[in-house]
Order: sequence, then C-alpha cells, then structure tokens
Amino acid sequence: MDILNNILAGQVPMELYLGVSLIMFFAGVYGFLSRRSMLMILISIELMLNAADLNFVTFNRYLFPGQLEGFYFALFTIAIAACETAVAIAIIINIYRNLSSVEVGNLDQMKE
Amino acid sequence: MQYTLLILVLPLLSFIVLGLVDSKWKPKVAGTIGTVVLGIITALSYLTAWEYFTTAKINGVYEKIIPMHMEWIRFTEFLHIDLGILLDPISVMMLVVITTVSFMVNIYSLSYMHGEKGFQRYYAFLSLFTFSMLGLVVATNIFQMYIFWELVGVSSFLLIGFYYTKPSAVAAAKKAFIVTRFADLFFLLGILVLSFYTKTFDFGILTAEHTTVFAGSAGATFLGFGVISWAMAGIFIGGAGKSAMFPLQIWLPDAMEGPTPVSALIHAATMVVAGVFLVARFFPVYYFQTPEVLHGVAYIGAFTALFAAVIACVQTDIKRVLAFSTISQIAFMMVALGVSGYEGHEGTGFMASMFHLFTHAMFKALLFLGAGSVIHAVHSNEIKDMGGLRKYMPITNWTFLIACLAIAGIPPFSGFFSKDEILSASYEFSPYIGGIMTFVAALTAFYMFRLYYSIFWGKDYTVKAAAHGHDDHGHGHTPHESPFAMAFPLVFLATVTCFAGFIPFGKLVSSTGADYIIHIDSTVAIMSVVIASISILVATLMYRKPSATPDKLEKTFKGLHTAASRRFYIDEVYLFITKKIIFNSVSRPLAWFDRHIIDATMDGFANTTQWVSVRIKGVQSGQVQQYAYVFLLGTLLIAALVFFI
Amino acid sequence: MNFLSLFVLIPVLMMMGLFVSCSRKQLQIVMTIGASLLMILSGILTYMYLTDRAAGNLATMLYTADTVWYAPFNIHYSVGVDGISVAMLILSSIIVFTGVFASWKIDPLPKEFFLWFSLLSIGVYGFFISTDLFTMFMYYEIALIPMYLLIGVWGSGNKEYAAMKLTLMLMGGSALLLVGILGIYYASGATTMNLLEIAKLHNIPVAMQYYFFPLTFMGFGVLGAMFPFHTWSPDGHASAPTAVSMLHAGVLMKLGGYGCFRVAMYLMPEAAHEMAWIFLLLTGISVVYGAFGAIHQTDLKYINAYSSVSHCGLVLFAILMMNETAATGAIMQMLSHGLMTALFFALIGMIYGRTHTRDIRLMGGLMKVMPFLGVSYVIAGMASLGLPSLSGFVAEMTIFVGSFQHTDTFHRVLTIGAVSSIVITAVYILRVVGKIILGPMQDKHHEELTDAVWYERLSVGVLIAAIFAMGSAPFWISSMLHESVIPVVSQLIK
Amino acid sequence: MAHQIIFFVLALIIATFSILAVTSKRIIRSATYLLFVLLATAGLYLLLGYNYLFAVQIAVYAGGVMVLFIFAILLTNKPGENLKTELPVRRVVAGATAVAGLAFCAHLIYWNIKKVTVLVEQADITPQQLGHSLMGTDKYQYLLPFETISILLLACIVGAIMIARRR
Repeated sequence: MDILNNILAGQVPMELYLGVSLIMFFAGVYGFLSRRSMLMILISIELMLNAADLNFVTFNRYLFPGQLEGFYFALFTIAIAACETAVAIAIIINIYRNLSSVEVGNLDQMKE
Repeated sequence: MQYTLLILVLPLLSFIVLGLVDSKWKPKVAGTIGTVVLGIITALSYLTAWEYFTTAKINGVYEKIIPMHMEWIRFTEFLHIDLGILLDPISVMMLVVITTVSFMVNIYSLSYMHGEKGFQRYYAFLSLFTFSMLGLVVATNIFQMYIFWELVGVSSFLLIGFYYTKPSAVAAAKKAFIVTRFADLFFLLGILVLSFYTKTFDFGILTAEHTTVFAGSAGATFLGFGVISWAMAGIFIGGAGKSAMFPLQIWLPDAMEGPTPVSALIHAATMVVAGVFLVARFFPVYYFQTPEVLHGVAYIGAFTALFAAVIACVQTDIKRVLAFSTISQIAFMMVALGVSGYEGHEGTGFMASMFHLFTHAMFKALLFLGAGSVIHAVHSNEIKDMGGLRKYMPITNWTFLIACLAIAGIPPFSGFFSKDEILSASYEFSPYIGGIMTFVAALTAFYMFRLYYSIFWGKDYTVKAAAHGHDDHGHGHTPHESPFAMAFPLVFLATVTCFAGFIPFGKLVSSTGADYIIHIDSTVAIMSVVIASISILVATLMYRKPSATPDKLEKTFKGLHTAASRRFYIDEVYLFITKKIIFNSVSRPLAWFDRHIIDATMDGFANTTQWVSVRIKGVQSGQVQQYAYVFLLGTLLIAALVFFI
Repeated sequence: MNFLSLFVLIPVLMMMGLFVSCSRKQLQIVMTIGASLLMILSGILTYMYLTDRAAGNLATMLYTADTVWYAPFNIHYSVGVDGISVAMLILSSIIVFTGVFASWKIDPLPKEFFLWFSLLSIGVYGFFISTDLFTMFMYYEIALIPMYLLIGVWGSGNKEYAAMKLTLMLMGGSALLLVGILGIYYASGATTMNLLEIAKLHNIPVAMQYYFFPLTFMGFGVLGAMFPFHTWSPDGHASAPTAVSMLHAGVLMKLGGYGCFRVAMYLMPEAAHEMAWIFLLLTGISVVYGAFGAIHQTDLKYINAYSSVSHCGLVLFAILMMNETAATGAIMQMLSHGLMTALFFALIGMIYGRTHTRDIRLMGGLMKVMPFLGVSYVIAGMASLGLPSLSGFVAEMTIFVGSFQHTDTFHRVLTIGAVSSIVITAVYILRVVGKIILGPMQDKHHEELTDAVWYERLSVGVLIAAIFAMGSAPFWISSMLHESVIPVVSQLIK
Repeated sequence: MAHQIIFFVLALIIATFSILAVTSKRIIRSATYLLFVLLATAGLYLLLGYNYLFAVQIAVYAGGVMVLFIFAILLTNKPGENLKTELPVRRVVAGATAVAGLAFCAHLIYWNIKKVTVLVEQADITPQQLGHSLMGTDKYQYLLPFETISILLLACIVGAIMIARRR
C-alpha cells in the first residue's frame, strides 16, 4: 500500500526502478539458462548488464545525489559491455566457421 | 732399504704404461718391457733378501723392518690404513718366490703367448698381478693386505678371463672372482670385528708376543666362542677362499681356463698361497688368542688335502690334475700351520709350512710350465691325446720328472725336505692327522706319476691333430721341443727344485724369528719315502705301458670313480645354491615384489587419484549453463544464509 | 655479491648464451665454456678452501654471505660452504662437464635440451651453496622440475610414464619436506631460516622434532631412493637421456643424502637419535634389497638404477650411524657413487647409441668391437664393486669401519648385513660384464660397430680419472670431509 | 504526473520486451526486442536526469552493439530458420530458477530497502563537470579508470579482429 501511496503522491519510489531492473535481470537469467544459441545467451547477458547499470544509476540518484560514482560505473559498464560483445561475437563467428553451429551444448571439447 | 719401494713401483708403472698403450706398441716391445721390469725387481728382491738375512738379525732374532710407511686414509683416532713395506723373514721369502716365479713366467710367456691377440694386455695384467701380490706380502697392516688382496683377486679375474671370447673362460673368471669375493666378505668382517676390539690394524701391534690389545675383548663371546675367535675364523675363511680350502675350492679347477703360464704363476705358486701367508702372518694371534681356530685350520686342511688328492687321481685334464694337486699341497701347508706350536721345536709346523710354500711354488710352477709346454706341442689338455711324448720333448720330460719326484717327496729333491717336516709336525700333533697326511702323500705320488706316465710314456704318440681340428696354428703335426724362451724357465726351476732342499731354511724363517735347526725325523722320513716309492711303483705298473688295470679298477669302484671325477658334486651344490636359491628363489621373487607390490603401491596412489578424478570429472561438464545453475544456486544459498541466519 | 654465487650465475649466463646461439656448434661452444668455467671455479674454490682451513680458519662455513630476500618470513639468500659442500660442488662440476660431452650430439632440439640442462644445474649448484632453508628448498624444486621435461621429451621407452612417476614421487617427497622445513622454522622460534643459526639456537622442542624429523628425513629420503620410495629410480633412470641420468643419479640423488645430513639430522638431533633405528632398518633393507633387485634385471639401466638404490641406501645408512667416520664415509660414498654411476650411465648411453638395445641378453663380446668402452665399463664395474684404488673402496670401507665402531650391537649387526651387499654387488656386476662386454658376439650386426669418438672419450676419461684420483689418494678428501662432519656429528652426540 | 506515466510506460516496455526477448523463437526478433529494452532503459536514464548516460546508452548500445548483433545473427543464421526449440524441462527449470531468484531478490528489496521516494532535485550534469571529473586524479575523479577502459577497448578491438579474421 505504501507503494501505491507513493505513486499517488506523485513520486516514483526507488523500489520501482529496482523492480524494473529485477525483472530485466531475471529475464536475462532465464534466457541464459534456457537458451542454447550462443547469440541468445549473449543477448541475455546484455539484459543482465543493462539491469545492473540501471541499478547503479538508481542508487546513485536516490541515495547519493550530487555524487557521480554510480554514474561512472554505469558508463564504464557500458564500455565494457561493448568490448565484451565485440569479442564474444568474434568468437561466435569463429566457432560458427569451424563447427557450423552456435549451440553451446557442443562446446565441451576443451574439458579434456 | 729404501729401494724396496722400487719393487712395488716398477711393476705398477709397467702395468700403467702397458695398459695405456695397449695395442699401439708392438707385442715384442711390450713383452720386453714387462720381462725386463720383472728381471730388475727380481734382482732387487734378491738383494733385499741378501741384505735382510745378513744384517737384520739382532740378538739372534730377525727383526721386523719397515723401510717405507705412509698414512693413506684415516678413519678414527686409532684406525687408519697405512701403506708401507714390512720386511720380516716370511715377507722377504715371499718376495723372492713371487719375483722368481713371475720372472720365469714372463720369460716363458714371451714364447708361449707369441702371436696371441692381446699380448700387450697380457703383459700389463701380469705386471698388475705381480704388483698386487708383492704389495700383499709386504703389507704392514691388515687393511693394506685386504687392499692388495682384492687387487690380486681382480688381476686373477682378468687373467683367467684373458680369452674373453670363450664363454667357459668368462664363466671361470666370474666364478673365481665371486667365490673369493664371498670369502673376502668374511675376511672383511673379521677385520671389522678385530679392529673393533683391538682398535688397530697394525700387524706389528697385533702379532707382538705380549700384546695387550686383546684385553678389551676379554669375556666378549658370541654363540659360545670368543669374539676374537669369530674374527680370526672370518679371516681364515678369507684365506681359505684364496687358497681354495674346502668348501671354497670350486673356483680353482675352473681357473685353469686361463693361459697356462698364468696358472703356473697365480694358481699354483703365488696367489693361492696367499691364504697360507695370511694365516702365517697372523700366526701369533691364532696361537695365543684363538688356538681352537688354529686347530680348525688343521682339520679343514687335512680334509681338503685328502679330498683334493682323491679327485686328482681320476681327472683326465692335465691342468685339472695339477689344480687339484695344488689344492692338496696348499692344504698340506695349512695343516702344518694348524698343528704348529710357537717356539723352538714346537714351531716345526710353521717353518715347515713356509718351507713347503717355497719349494712347492718352485716345483708346481715347473709342473705347470711343463704342462704348458706339452699343451703347446699337442694342442690339447686331455690325457688321452698324449702319450709317448718323451721322445719328442726331452727337456720337458726330464724337468717334469724332477718336479714329480719332488712333489712325491723323494730325496734329495726339495719336496722331500719340506713335506717330511710337515708330516713329522702332524704326527706330533695327532697321529690321525699324521696318518691322513701320509696317506695323502702316497696318493700324491700316485697321481703325479699317473700323470707323468700318461703324458710321456704309455702308448706311442700318434699324429692325429689334423682330425681334431685343434691345429689351426699351422704347426707341424709332430710335437716338438719348445723354444729356448720356454725351455729356459723349465731348466731354471728344475735346478732350483733339485737344490732348494738344502737351503738352511730353519735359520731364515721361523715362527719367532729365532734360529731353528731342521733335523729330519728318520722314522717319518723313511716311512714316507717308502710309501711314496710304493705309490710310484704302482703307478709305474699301471700306466707305464698301456694296460687294462686302470679300466678294471675304474669298473670295480665305479661309484667312487664317477663321484671323484665329478668332483664329488660340490659344483652342483653351489650351482643349486646360486642358481636355484639365490637367483630363482630370492632374486626373482624380490624383483617381482618390487614391481608388483612396492611399485604397484606407488602406482596405486596415482591410479586412485586418477580414478577419483575421472569420477568427479563429470561435474566439470564444459556446459556453461550448468555452471551458471550451480553459480546461481550457490549465490542464492549464500545470500540466503547471510540474510536469514 | 659473494663469489659463491658465481656457481649459479655461470649457468644463468650459459642459458643466455644458449638463447642467442643459433647453430649446434655455438651451443656446444657455450656449453663447453660454461662447464669448463664451472670446473675451474670449483677447483679454485677447493684450493681456497683448503688454504683457508690450513691457515686455521675454524668457522663452520666459509665465505658466508647473507642478503635479505623477504623480510616478513625471514627469508634470506645466504650462502656458505664447508668441506661437504665443496666436495659436492666438485662432483657437480665434473658431472655437468662430462654430461655436456655425453650429450654432444643430442637430438632433437639441442638448444632446448641444453637450456633445461643448465637450469637443472642451477638448481643443483644453488642447493649446495645455500645455507638458508628456504633458498635450499627453492633450488631443490628448481632442480626437480626440468627433470620432467628432460625425460618426457628426450627420453626413451616408456618416457611419459617414467617422467610423470619420477616427478610426482619427488614432488610428493618435497611436499613432506616443505612441511618439515616450515615446522623447523616455526618450532625453532621463527627468527631465521638460516641453518647455522637454527642449529646454534638448538631449541626445537623434542616433541616437535618427533613430527618434523621423519617428515624432513623422508622428504629427502625419497630423493635418496630410500626403500620403499625408490621405485621412481629404475623407471626414471631407464627412460632418461644419458646426460640426465648422469646428472640425476650422479648429483641429484646426492641432494637427498646431503639434505638428510644437513637439515634433518643437524637441526633435530634428539629426534634423530630416537628414531634412527627405523630409518636404519629401512636403509639397511635398501642396501641389500637394491643389490638383490639388480641381480635379476635384464635392462642395463635398470641394473644400474637398482645398484644406485643399494649404494645410495648405504649413504643414508652411514649418516644414521651418527659417528664421524661413518658420516665421512657417507659423504665419500656420495662422491664415489656420483662419479661411478655417472660413468655407468654415460657408458650405457654410448653403448645404447650403437647397439640400440639395452637388453643384456641381446648383447655380447662388445670388448672386441669397442675396446675403449668395454674397458671403461669394466673399470666402472670394478669401482662399483669396491675394488681398491678406485673410489668405491675407500668410501665403502670408511662406512663399514665407521659403522662397526658403533657401541650398540644392533648397529653392528645391521652393518654386517650391509657389508654382505659387496658380494651381491660383485655378482650382478660380473654378470653384466661377463654377458655384454666379454664372451662371444651375440649379434652379427654388432661386428660393424665403432668405438668411442673423441668427445665420448673425453667424457669417460674425465670420470675415470676422477674415480682413480679419489680411490688412490683419498687422504686429502677424507680429512677435508672429516673436519666438516664434526660440527654436525657433535651436535648429534650432544 | 507525467513523470509517473512515462515511468510506467517505460517500465512496462522493459518488462514485456525483456521477457519476449528471451523467449522468442526467432533470434532476429529477440535482438529487436533487446533493442526496445535498451531504448527504454535509456529513457529511464533520462527520467533520472542523466542526459549524458542517455546519449551513451543510445549511441553505444542501441547503435553499436545492436549492429554487431544483427551482423552476427545474419552471419550465423540461415535466413528464415527458427531456433531449435528447447526441451520443456529445461525451460521449466530455468524459469523456476529465475522466478525463485526474482522472488528472493524482490523479498530483499521489499523488506530491506529504506523507502526512499523523494527524488532530490539536482541540476543537470554539465559536460564541463564531466570533463573535469574524468580528467583528474583527486577524490571523485576518474582518470585512471578512464584510461584503463580505453586500453581495454583497444585490446578488445585488436582481439576481436585477431579472432574473427580468416586464417
């Protein structure tokens, strides 16, 4: 009821932002766990990263207004996400060339 | 008498030089070097003997002289191995014996070994042997003796195995080395025990008449015997190994695989008497501290003498006959030492033993060289290939005859004097031992003349070498007398054998160093001469002309004959022990145990680890999503733990 | 910088030289120069050491130097030598030198081989000059690791298995060792890792010693091929390339004996006293067991490996007798065994390189075609069975005489057991000599084989000369060692 | 009030398309849904007052990363082919795990986060401010991370080229 009250009071409470990112995150988790295509896994990872970014920004904005830690953290995370995607996609393409498949279940040759 | 050092150094140098150049020099050069060096040291040792026996007598007793001496390695405060030269009557006598025989053998070999592959090596080994044997006899302490003892063993190994491509020679060399090594183990243990109680290795201290070093061992016993007895018994076993006493005699007959001059030098005259020399060297210790061991020596000697003499009667290989005769004669010396007392007349045995050592060295070397001469001529060792050779080889014939008469104990040849002393000493100790020894002496005369007649008389020599295929030398088929280099040593040694008996030996060598007048016990002397003559007569009747008597006798005593010609199966017993027990029952299971138990345990650790890792490898599936599940659940669990507990 | 560190520095420089060299010739030049420098250095060291001792320098260790490495754990780089280390350094130099020539034509990958070989020698030299427990341990590990690659890559036969087995067993030993060393460090009051300091303090509680002595002793004992941890030795040596077998059996196995003596017994004398009997039994078993084990083998290297078990067992056996003579003998035996086993492995490698078999049943009469190798093999055999004037004799006799001086009957009886190994040794040595060197030719193809070439002759010649030198003039080395074992043994007797 | 409405619209978009993105059978559609999610997130940034972050999100994520995705999908997928359907068990388990995690975290948020509703007004972050805080090494200044990231980016570019190029 508090939430509703808050909403009606004309302010978006922090929990809602967190809730949104939570849904995004666990959608990512679901995708990561259930899909077999590596591209899908990558998409799931992007979702999770994005959720994390949103959390950083939210915390910064609500709890430490006037500072910029969370902001920069989100900024750098975006940069890292870009890097990671670039490398990951390079690897995926390479794997596809060699195995003609991007199914993650086939990729256990390196365990022995 | 500093120059005595040269007696040791020269042959060593000769060995090193000849060994290093090996086949780069001509055989003739190598042979000359070896022989000349031996000539020089022979002269030097004669000089030593002359100087020693003329000057070293103080108060009527020969003193021990130590002209050279250095510390080689120090173990503890008291125990240290020294290398030095100890001159006393017996070592000086041994110097003379060794250098003389060795010199003769060197000359002889120039011709005998002519054209053999490895001639240079042969001379190098001869020098090595001479060096080690000389070092052995002049040892100042027991450990120096042990050192040279081992060196003598290895040079014997090398010389027996001279024809190294012949499997039988290699086997014989191995056997000789291992059997003597086994005996040396006891020698070493004896030294260890002795030095533990006496805290010294030095002969001077150990063999002094009123020594106090044994006080520390008083009361220390093991299995009912004093520890010193055990130690001295061990040392005697070492000597018995080298001197081929029963039951360690098995290597000597096989050692005849070596070249014949080597047999003459090592396995007749010098190395095999090292055991006798050892007991003589320790004689005061044996006599004063452990008389029971000394008596043991006498009994073992008596048994060996009889045993070997019986076998010698039926052997058909001439070198084997001589080998068993050597065993028997060495046993004579051992008996003499065993029955000997210490001082004055009591000490006959000791003196007789040394005397017999001296004379035996000469005539046995002569016999072997003569046998070598025969073998050289007919290219066979077997009696059946010989006969009637006296016409072809007169020098060999006569010298051989002299040696046979000497060993049979017929006066005036040297063997008579020494053997007679031994017999009388034995009778004084115990009539049984004396009786046995007389019987052995009779057997000796018998088998020696059996040998002599079989070689030089008997059936006429028929030329058959071609059929045998032995004759790949391209020699003529008729045997002929040996060349000068071989004949000279025979004549020289025969001369010595004729006259050595008249050396006043008792004045020179005796147990105390004091004079001892040899007087011949006429009863014993007459008896032994008569018995020997009868034996010779029997042999003459049986073997001079081809006759059926030997075969008949052989048939009658078939069991005994077979047993004796198979050497009473002692070799088979040894073979059983080594092959069956040590090799198959100890070593093989041990190797199996090592591979399948110990090693398998170690491998087992590895395999277990691997097995476990294979089992848990499934967890690391390589499936990233599984990892994610585990990761997520783990995170949740930890978070839950943190927040709710 | 102490000049002892040159022993480590020269191999490092050798490695650099190897890196930049690009032909086999250059590799050989670099290795020859380096190995010769090490020989010269050890000669100079010996001379300096003897001069200083003669001048009356009585310090336990000479030429000590100390540099702090890692202060929080009191790890220092400290070096110093006494007679034992000097002897071991000479041994290492000789074997590295001859090892280089024995692997003159190593194939394939000569550069890599020599690099690892140099690394191995760094470990060996470093171990012998160190007086700090941690540095010692570090060098020990440096010496172990290259073995894996050297055997695994350049070995023969079942090499992967052997390399793995050797490395794992030795690593297992060094794990025990690490625990032992840390135990010593903490139990001693934890102010230093320097051996001499710990020994001087001498305050490790006896109850603690009971835990750490067996660990340390066994840790080093594995390397010293103590029964029942010896099984790496036959397989490892059989598969290793020639020079590695030489270095391993010749020097590396000595690290075990040296460590047992220097670390385990020196630092924990009370426990050593109490527990010696267990290890005496084990080492006594090794002596006889190794000898019997060798009788039945048919592979030359296996025979020699078992013989090493027997001889190295004698080293540990003598150390445990805890008297000066036996300990001196033990060190001499290390030297002697190092030389003669290196000679053996060198010869076996050369024979194998020609006949392509090591099975003694397939060979015979090699003396005829390769007299030099044949004679050398006989000499090696004679040294092994303890012929006087060769090194084996003086070492064994010192051990036997020393051990037998023990006042305890138990020790004397064990000594008698150990003495009996000399006969068994004679049996297996003569068996091999009679089979492969002497006797008739077994294989027609062997008639065309050639004798040793110059670098092989050099390698073998140096070893034989060393064996002869030690065997005929033992007095100086014996007195040098005797002086140096006194501090340790007096610690034990206290 | 507009604030709330915009928030709810964006939240709805994010929730819907997140779920659609991970459940869609056609990968190209998933990518598209992802794009929507990213754009909506950018909207949230704007809502929170981080204009610069909004720009970066649009440029890097929605622009750069998505292009990469599309390329990758086109390179690795045969056109028109559906992804293989996963086993239902797998989906159920994954779903259950996700829901469990969601519930757990929601629980945590609900009970542990102090109810902050007031959005403190703050001025826009000026580019000058950003520049200063990126180019200094004092407290709250981020030169070092910035440089690190730049090196990382460089490494990634090189790495990606190395990996993906044809041998």
